[in-house]
Amino acid sequence: MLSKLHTGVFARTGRAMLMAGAALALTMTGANAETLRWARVADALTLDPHSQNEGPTSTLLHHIYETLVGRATDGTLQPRLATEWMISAEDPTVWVFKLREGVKFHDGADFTAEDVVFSLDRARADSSGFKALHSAVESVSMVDDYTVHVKMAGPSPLYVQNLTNTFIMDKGWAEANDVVLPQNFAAGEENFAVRNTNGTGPYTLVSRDPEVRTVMAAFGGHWDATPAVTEIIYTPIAEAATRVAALLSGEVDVVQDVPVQDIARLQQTDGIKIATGPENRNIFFSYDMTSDKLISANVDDNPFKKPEVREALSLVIDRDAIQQVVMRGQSQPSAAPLPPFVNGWTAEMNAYGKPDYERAAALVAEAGYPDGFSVDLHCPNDRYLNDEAICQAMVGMLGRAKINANLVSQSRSLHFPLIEKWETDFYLLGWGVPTFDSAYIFNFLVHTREGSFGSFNGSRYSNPELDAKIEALATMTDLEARDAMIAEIWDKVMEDRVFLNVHNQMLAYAMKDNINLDVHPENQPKMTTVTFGN
Amino acid sequence: MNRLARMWDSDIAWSFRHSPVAIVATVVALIIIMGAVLAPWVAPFNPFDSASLNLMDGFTPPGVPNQFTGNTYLMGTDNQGRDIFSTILYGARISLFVGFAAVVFSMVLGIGLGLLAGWRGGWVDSLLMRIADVQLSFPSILIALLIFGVARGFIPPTMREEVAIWVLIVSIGLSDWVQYARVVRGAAMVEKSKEYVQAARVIGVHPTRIVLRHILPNVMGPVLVIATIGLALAIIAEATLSFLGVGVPPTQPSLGTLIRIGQQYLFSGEWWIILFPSIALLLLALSVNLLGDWLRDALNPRLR
Amino acid sequence: MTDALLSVRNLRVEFPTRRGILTAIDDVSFDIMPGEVLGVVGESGAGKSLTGAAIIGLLEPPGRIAGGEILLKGQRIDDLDAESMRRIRGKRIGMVFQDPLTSLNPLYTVAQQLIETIRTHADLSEAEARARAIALLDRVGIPAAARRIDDYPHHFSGGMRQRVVIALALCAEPELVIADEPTTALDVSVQSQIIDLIKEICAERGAAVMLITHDMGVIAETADRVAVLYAGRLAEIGPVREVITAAEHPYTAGLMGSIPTLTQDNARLVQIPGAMPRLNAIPQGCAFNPRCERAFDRCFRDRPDPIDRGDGRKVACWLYDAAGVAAKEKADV
Amino acid sequence: MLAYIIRRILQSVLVMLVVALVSFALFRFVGDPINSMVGQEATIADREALREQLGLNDPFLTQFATFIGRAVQGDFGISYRLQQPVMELILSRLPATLELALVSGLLAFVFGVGFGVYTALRRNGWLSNTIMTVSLIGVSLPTFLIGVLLIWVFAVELQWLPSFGRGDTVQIGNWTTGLLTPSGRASLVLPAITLGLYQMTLIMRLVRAEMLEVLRTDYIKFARARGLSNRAVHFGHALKNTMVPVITITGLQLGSIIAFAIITETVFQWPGVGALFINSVRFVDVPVMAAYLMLIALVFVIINLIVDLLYYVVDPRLRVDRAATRH
Repeated sequence: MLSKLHTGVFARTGRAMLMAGAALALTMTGANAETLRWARVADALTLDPHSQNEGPTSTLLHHIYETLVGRATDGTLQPRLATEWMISAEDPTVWVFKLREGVKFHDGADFTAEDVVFSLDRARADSSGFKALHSAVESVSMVDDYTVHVKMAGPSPLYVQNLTNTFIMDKGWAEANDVVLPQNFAAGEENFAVRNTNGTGPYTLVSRDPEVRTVMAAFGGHWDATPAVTEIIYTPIAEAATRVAALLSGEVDVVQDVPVQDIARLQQTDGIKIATGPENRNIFFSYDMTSDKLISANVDDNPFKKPEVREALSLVIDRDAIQQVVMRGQSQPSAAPLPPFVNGWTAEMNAYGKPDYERAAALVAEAGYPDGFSVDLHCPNDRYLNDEAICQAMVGMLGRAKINANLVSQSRSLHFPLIEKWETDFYLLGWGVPTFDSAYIFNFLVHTREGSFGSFNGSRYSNPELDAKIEALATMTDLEARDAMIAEIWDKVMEDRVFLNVHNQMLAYAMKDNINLDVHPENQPKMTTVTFGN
Repeated sequence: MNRLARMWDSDIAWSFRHSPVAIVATVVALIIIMGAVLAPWVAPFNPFDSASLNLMDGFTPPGVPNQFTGNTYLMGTDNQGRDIFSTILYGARISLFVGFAAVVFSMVLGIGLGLLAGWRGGWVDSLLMRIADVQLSFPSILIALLIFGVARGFIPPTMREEVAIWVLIVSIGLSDWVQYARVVRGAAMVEKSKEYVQAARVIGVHPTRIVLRHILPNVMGPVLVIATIGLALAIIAEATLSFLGVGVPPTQPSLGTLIRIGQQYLFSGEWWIILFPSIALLLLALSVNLLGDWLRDALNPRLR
Repeated sequence: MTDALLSVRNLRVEFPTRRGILTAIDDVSFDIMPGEVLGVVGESGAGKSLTGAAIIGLLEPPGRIAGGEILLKGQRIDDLDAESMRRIRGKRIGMVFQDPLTSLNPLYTVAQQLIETIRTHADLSEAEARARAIALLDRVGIPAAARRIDDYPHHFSGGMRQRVVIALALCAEPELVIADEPTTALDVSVQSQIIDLIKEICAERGAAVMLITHDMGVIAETADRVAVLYAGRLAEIGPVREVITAAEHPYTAGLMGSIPTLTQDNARLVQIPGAMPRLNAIPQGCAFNPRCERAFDRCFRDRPDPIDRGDGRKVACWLYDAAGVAAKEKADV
Repeated sequence: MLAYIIRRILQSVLVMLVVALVSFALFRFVGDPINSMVGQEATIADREALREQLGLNDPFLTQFATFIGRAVQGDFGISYRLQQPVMELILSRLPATLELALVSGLLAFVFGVGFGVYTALRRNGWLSNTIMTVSLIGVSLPTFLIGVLLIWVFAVELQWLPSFGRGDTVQIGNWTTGLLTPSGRASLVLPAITLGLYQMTLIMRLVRAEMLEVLRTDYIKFARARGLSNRAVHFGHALKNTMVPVITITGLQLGSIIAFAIITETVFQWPGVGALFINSVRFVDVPVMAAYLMLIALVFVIINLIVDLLYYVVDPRLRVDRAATRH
C-alpha cells in the first residue's frame, strides 16, 4: 500500500532493513512485516499531551511524544528523556533531572532543559489533566541546557513515579502555534495541539482521522534504535465481537483489548497467539460503612456499618468461581485491595479463604437481620473487564447470605458520579495505580474526603489517625520507615474491611503468531518493543 | 347454530383452516407464549433467583455434564450458570410482557387520539396529525432512547430498577401510536358523515356510545393487524434497545438481553448461549409476523 | 348465423368458493349482429357485467369460463392465449366502464393514455397518434380538445371524463363496444347525452354495441334488441319493441311493469315480489319460480331452455312450451 | 406553492426548536461529563470548577438559550471528548453515514420494490411465498445480531468482505467517499445489507399491499380492456400509482435509516455520525449529542420537504388541491 514510503523510511538504518527483511522472510503469509495494524477498543481522545490523563490517549501519545522516565513491562522505571534522576543532596525538596543529549524533535528542533521546564509548567496548568500529579511542585527551573530542578513544597521521595505519562513538548513549537496551555473547553476554541504533534518520540504522525485511523511512521531522527515496526496503523474498534473478527479475518495484526471469553479460542486458532499478563489494576466492591442509614436498603439502619455484615460479605464472595467462570481464568483473585506491582503489597494480604455461606448468613442474622436485607448494588457496564458479569455473580452469592442485592448496572458516565456524589450504598470500582505506590490508593480512597483527598472514597470511611499518617507519607524520605507506615495503614484498612477486593485484572493482547509483544502492566504497549518471528 | 359453530363457520375461521402457514404460526406462537406464561411451572429452574445459581455451572454445553459440578442442562448454561432453556422461558415472559404492554399502550393511545382527531376535526385534528407526522418521521429507537433518558432523570435512583420495565414499555409504545391513530381517525371521519350517525347525533345519542357502537367495531380489523405486527416489532425493539444498553436488568434478562449477552460468546465457542435464544426470538417474531400477514389478507375482503 | 359479429354459445361462468362451485352464468347464448345495439338487462347480480367481462376475457380469478364458447366473427376467442386475447381487447372489442371517475389513471394526462392506447394497436408515430387522439376527443365532444388533451383526468367533470373514456374505448376502432352501465355514475342531466354519443359514434363507425344496464328506459330508447338475464340465465331475448310492448317471460313482464311509462299511472310502480336468489341458492327448475305468480309444477321440477318464439324472439319459460301450455290448459279446465 | 413551502419551512423551524428543547432537556439525565473529562486524580473542587466553567450549573433555560444562540450561528461548541469543534466533527462524519444510508436505502428500495411487485403479481406462487416468509427474518431478528452474523460468515469464515471500517476513502472537496475505491465499496456491502434488510422488508410489504390495491382499481381494469400489454399495465400504470404512498413511507424511512445506522455503525465500526453519537452518549459529550439530534431533526425536515415535493411531482391531483386549499 504505502511501500514507497516504507522503503524510504527503513532504508535509513541498516538495522531496520535487516530486521524487516528477516520478518518478511518469516511471514510469507502474514502481514507486511514493516506495517503493524493495531486495534483496540477506543481511540485517543486528543493528541494534546497534557489535556487528558486517560489510558488510550497516553498509550498512543507514547509513540509520538516521550516522557522523562518510562515504565517498563516489569513495572520498573527506565530512562527516556532523562538519563538520571535523584533527590538533590543539598535540599530534600528538590528533584534533579539530567537530560539526554542529542535528542531532536520531529521538526528538527533540539531538545533542551527549556522544553522540560515549559512542559512541566504546562502539565501543571489549570486546564491540564495531569495537574493533580504535580500538585506538590512549587517551581521548575533550568540549571543548564541538560539539567532541570524541580522544587517541591516538601520532601517528595516518590515524585518521579508521577512522571511516566507526562510528555515533553517543544517550547518553540508550542509558542509558535499558540498552544502554551492545554485545551480550555470554556474558551470554545480548538487547540492546535489536539490534531498536530511535534514530539521526540519514535514515530511521527502521518495522518489522523479521529476514531477511524491514525497512521504513524518511524522517526528517522530518533535517538534510540529504529524499531522493527516502521509503520503503525492504529484503528479503534469499539465492538468486542468485531474486534476479534477483524483479527480472525486478518484485517488487523494486534488486538489490544481482547474479551476474556475469546482468549482460549484465539489461542487454539492457527496463526494467532495471545500474550497475557497482570495489569496494575484491582477490582473491588466497597460500601457506605459510615452513614447511619442507607439510601436504598429496606432496613432503617446501615448494615454495612456493622463489622459482622462486612465480615459476612468477605465470606460470601467466591473469588475462585469468579476467576474460573466469569473471567475464564484471566484474573488474579486476591483479597488485597492493591495490585502486586504496588509498593505495600504483601502475600499475606493477598490470601483469602473459601466462601462459607452458612457462617455468612449467621453473621447477617447476628447483626440484627434474621431475614436479611436488601440493597442496590451499583455497577458500571462498560468500564472494566466483565464488570457487569462480576456484579451479577456477586448478586447470586449475596443472595445465599440473605442479602438481596438489586443490580443497577449502567454506563460509566452514570456510575462514577454516584461515587463522587455519595449517592450509592454499594458499588464496584477498579483502581489503577500509576505511581506504583500505596499512598496513591490511600489519598483517593481511604483518606477522609476533604480538599484534594478522598475524591473516590465512596465508603465515607473517616479515620483521623489514619488521615494523619497518610498525609505524613507524602514527605517521608526514610523509605524504610515509610514502608512500615504503609503497612500499618493497610493493617487498619484490612481490619476495618473498607474494601472487598475481587481480583487484579489481567490483560491479554492477541496478535498474529509472527509478532511478539509483551503485556504492559498499565496497558500501554509500546510498538517499539514489537519483534517479528516466532 | 350456536356461537362456537358460527365462529367455526365464519370466513375468518375458514380462511384459517385453509392456511397451513397460519396454523403452524399459531401453534408455534402458542407454544412459546404458553411456555412463557407457565414458565414458573414448566421451567426446570428459576434463573431469576440469583441466589439459586451456582456460578460454577457457567458455560455448560448443552447435554454435556459440567466439568466442575457434573450437572447437565438440555440447552446448556450461560455465563452465570443459568439454564438456557429456563432462561429462554423466563426471558420470553419478559419480552412478551413488554411487547404486549407496549402494544396495548400504543393501541389505547392511538385509538383514543385517532378518535379524538377524527371526531372533533378542526384544530384538534390538525394539531394531532402534525404531532403524528413529526413522531412518525422521528426514528423510534431515538425516541425510546430519549424517553429512557428522561425517565432516568425523573425517577429516584432507588426506584429505577422496578420501573425500568415500565419505562421500556412506554418508550416502545410511544413511538408506535401513530399507525393506530391514522387508521382510527380515517374510519371516524368516514362514519361521522354517515346518515345514521348524523341521525343518532340529532336525536341526542351520546357521542361515546356512537363511537363505541359504530366506529370501533369497524376499525378492529385493521387495528388487530397493526397490533399483531406491532407485537413482533416491539419484541425486536426491546432487543435492539438492550444492545444500546437500555433495558431490563441483566439479572432478569429478556430474550433480547439474553441475545445481547450471548453475542459476546459468538467467537469464543459457546454457541448455545446465542443460538437457542435467537431461535426462540426468531420463531416468536416470525410466527407473530406471519399471523399478522395472514390476518391482514383474511380481513381484507377484496383480497380473499 | 354465421354473419353474427359476436356469438355467445352456452356460456357458463363459475366461481369456485369454499362452499362449492357457484355458477354465475349458466348456459347463456346470444348473438350480436354487426352494427347492432344489444341491450343486456337484469337486476344486479344477474350476470350482466360478468358476461361482458367473460367476452373480453377479463374475468377476475377465481372466476372462469367453464363451458360454452364465444365466437368473434366465427373465430373462437374464449380459448385464446393471453397475448392473442390482448390484441383483440381494445382493437376489436372496446369496453366502457361504469364509473368515469375511477376508469382513468389519475397520474397520466388524457393525451398520455390515449396515445399509449392508439400506439398499442396501430403503428403510428407519437405525433400521428396525438393528432388522432385530438380528433377523437373533438368527436366525443370535448371542447378545445387540442388544449385540454394535456390535462389530467381530475381536471374534467364526470360527463366529460366519460367522453374521454368513450374516446379511449373507440380509439382503435373496435367492431364491438361493450358499455357496462356507462351512465349509472353520472348526473341524470348528462346520462342521455352520453348514451346518444355512444349510439351515434358507434353507428358512425359501424361498431356494434353491447349495452349493459339495469335501466329499461335506456334500453327502450337505444337498443335494437334486448336480452334479459335472471340469476345468470337468459330469460328472454328479442327485438326491443316487441319485448317491451309484449313481454312474454313473467320476469320481463314484471321488469317492464316497473318502468313508469306515460300510458300508466306514474305513481304506481309494479314491483316483483321477493328478490333474486343468491347464486348458491338457486331453486330447482326455473330460477324465477319462487317469485312467479304463474309458476306451476313443472317450473319447480325442470329447468326451461329458451324456446324459439319466432321473429328472433326466445323465451325460457315453460308457459311457452307447447306441451307444457297444453298440459296447463288441460289442468285449468 | 411558494407560500406552501414557506409555511412548511416555518413549521420545520418550530419542529427543530422543539427537538432542540426536548433533547437538551434530556442531556441533564444522561450522566455527568465531568468524570470523563478529568483524570481520576482530580479533586472534587477541580471537578466543580470545571462544571462551573462549562456552565453546567446554570439554570436549564440559560443553558438552552446559550446553546440556541450559538447554534443559529452554526457554533455547537467544542466536543468534550474529542476536543474538536462539533460542527467540523459532525461534518467530517456525515459523508460516511450518508453514503451508508443512501446505499442501503437504495438497496432496500430497489429490492423492496422489485420483490414487492413480484409478490403482488404472482400472489400465490411458491417463490412469492418464499420471498414473503424469508424476508420476515429481516424484521424478526435484531439488527445487531444480523450484523454480527454477517461478519462471522462473510468476514471471518469466508473472508470475502471486510469486517469493519470504511476501507480506503477519497477526499473530494469536503466530502470523503468510499465509493471510488475497491476496498471502500467492499466495506460498504455488509453494513448496507444489515441496515437495509429491515427497510427492504417494510418497503416490499408496502409495495405488495399497495400494488394489490391498485391492481384492483377500475383504471387498471380499463387499461387491460384497452388491450395494453401486461408490461404497460403493471409497470406503467400500476407501479406508478403504487409509488405515491411508497415514496412517502420510503422517504420517511430514510430518517429512521439514519437513526438505525447507530447500531449498524457500532457493529461495523463505521465512522459515521451514529457511532459518534453513541460514543458521545457514553461520554456525555453534550455538545455532540445536541448537534446530532439537531442534525437528525434537520434531515427529517429536509426529507419531509423533499417527499412533499416528490409527491407533488408524481401526483398531479395535488397540484390543484394544494393551490385550491388555503395552504
